[in-house]
Amino acid sequence: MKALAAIFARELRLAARAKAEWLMPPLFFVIVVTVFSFGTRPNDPQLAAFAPAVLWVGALLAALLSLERLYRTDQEDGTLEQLLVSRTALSFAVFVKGLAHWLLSGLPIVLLAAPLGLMLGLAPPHLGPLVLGLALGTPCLSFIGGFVAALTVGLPRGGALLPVLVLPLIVPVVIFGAGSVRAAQQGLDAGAPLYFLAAILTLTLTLLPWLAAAALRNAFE
Amino acid sequence: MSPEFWKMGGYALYVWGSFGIAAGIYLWNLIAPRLRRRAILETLLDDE
Amino acid sequence: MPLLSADQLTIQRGDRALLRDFDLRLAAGELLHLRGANGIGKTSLLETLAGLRRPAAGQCRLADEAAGLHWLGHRNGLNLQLSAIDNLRFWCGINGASPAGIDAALAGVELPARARRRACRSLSAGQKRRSALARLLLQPRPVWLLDEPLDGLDAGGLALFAALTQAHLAQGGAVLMTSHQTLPAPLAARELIL
Amino acid sequence: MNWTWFHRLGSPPSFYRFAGRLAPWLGGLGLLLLAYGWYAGLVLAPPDYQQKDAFRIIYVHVPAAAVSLSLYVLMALAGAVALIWRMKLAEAVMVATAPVGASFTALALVTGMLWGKPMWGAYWVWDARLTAELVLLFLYCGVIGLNAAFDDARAGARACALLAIVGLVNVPIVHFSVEWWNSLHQGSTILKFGKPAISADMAWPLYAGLLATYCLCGHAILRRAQNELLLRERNTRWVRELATELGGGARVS
Repeated sequence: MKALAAIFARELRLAARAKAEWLMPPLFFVIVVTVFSFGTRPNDPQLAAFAPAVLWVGALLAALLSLERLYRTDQEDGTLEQLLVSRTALSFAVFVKGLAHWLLSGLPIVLLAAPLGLMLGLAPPHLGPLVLGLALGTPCLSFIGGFVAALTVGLPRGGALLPVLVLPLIVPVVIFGAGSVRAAQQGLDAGAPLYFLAAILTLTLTLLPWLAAAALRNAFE
Repeated sequence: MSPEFWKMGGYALYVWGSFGIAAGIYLWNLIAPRLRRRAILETLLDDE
Repeated sequence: MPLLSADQLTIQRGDRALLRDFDLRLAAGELLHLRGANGIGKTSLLETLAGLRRPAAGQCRLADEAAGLHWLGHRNGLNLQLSAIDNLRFWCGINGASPAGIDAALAGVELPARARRRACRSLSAGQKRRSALARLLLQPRPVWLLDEPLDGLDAGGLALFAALTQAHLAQGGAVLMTSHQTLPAPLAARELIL
Repeated sequence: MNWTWFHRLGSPPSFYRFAGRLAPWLGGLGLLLLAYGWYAGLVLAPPDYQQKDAFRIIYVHVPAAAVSLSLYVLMALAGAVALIWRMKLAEAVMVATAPVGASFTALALVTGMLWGKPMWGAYWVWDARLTAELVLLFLYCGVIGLNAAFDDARAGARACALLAIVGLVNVPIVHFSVEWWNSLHQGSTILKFGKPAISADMAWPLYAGLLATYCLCGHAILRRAQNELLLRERNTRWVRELATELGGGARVS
């Protein structure tokens, strides 16, 4: 357990040291959403209909930004090989790193979603499913993205491959996430898709760290 | 074949298009391994 | 009972067999110097012994699995954004050692106090190598596997390395190392040519 | 149940010879069945009372769609075997299956679109099956792309195995989420495309086409697996002998 606390503390210290690294994704999220509004007529009523899609794709792109460096620096400076030698449970280490990544890049997006939703013309009652959906969805982005980052950690051109590999795995998350807001907009029950999203989240949290650990070990051989 | 047959009830483009592309893909799956095999054998012989 | 033993190891890179049916015994108090041309497979052998790489055949065993081993590769295992102290505190957390020994370890490798607090990216190669060597002192482990540990060390560093190694051997530890330089004076090593 | 045949088959040289003997038969049988299937489908089968002759696209679309999914399952299973037992043969089969599966997924998509135009009036309708097929194509491209990015074939195969397994878990989730997403879409398609009532003489060409496609996929996978084995075992004696014996003339053995 102390080992996991050590990893977590290090991630936070690293973030504190290199502030730009984790301030960039939320900033990017805001910019993407704002640029979308420039794409349509000023206060276009249509924008509210597209708000869920815009916000969710923005969250996905913001998460992808910081995923590439998740394991690359550790691999390059030798920390990864020391972790492998130290026999700490790698899957727990991966879980903690995923959690740290979510805290630093996923959580700010969840907090920013409500104001941005209003900016896009979302009606206040629809903000609930939006924020709850993102709260359940962004950890999936971090862990599924983390798994793919572990798969491509050793590759020189891995960076370009990461989004392509993440996309198909993320489709259900985006469908249920954006879908719950759209269901709310159509007066349907927004709860059902959120339950599916929660199911995907539990599957992701339990299955992927173990597979990501295997991927990290494999990337080293 | 009667000219009527080729028109496929007005859907000639779609039916013959589908079968044409399908033939292409089946052929590719038959030929591509052979070409790759020849390329591999050449690299193996160069290594000799 | 050898501290580390390997039987019929076969190590492959891609589909090329680097080593075939390789046996090794590392006894307590022994310093083994692995020599061989570049690309012969020295690093791969060390990585396999350290458990980082799975051998194609054969297996290696540690006398005391619980104690584990120290591995020092070409890469120092230091995050360049953090200071030497932060890095070592992290490794104490991972290995379950008490952080109290950090200053003593850094003093042991003669890293100036000011340098201990600066981010590692601003340290010289030799200072980074010394900080990496300090990690070995944090927690006593019988077997040391060192890949080119002398890289970047100046004369003082070499003497320091000799002293640390002799102290470790005196306490019944064992060291298996590779180096293209000749070992510093007092060290007497059994040579093993690959 | 002695496992010797499994281990014997597992050794690359014997699998290579086994594939060399089986592949031509599969290829020949496949082509014959395909010829019958397409001929019967295009000429013998009566036009559908609703869709007239456009329904004949079923004879290429359905086999491709069926094969696209089963090859993904085969690829993921081969990947799992490669991961657990570190069998070179399983890695070769997995890497061999990816491009074949991807090509038939693409075929299923294109024929689906060509079928959609006359039936639904638009090339691309976000129909649940077509969308799931599209995501499946992305999964295939991901595996092929990942394998191409690795220099070391064995590490690459294991990474692809992991991705294929996660992808396999993802396929049913995608199918379900796309179904749900489609149901949420109020105005559903103009003509909900149901399974046409197939009379016997319409069905035979379909079964023939299906079997033909499986045989031809088997042929392509065995041939590609041979290629992968040649690459992975290029430093072994049996491959050197084979290469010199063939003298690079690529006479198919």
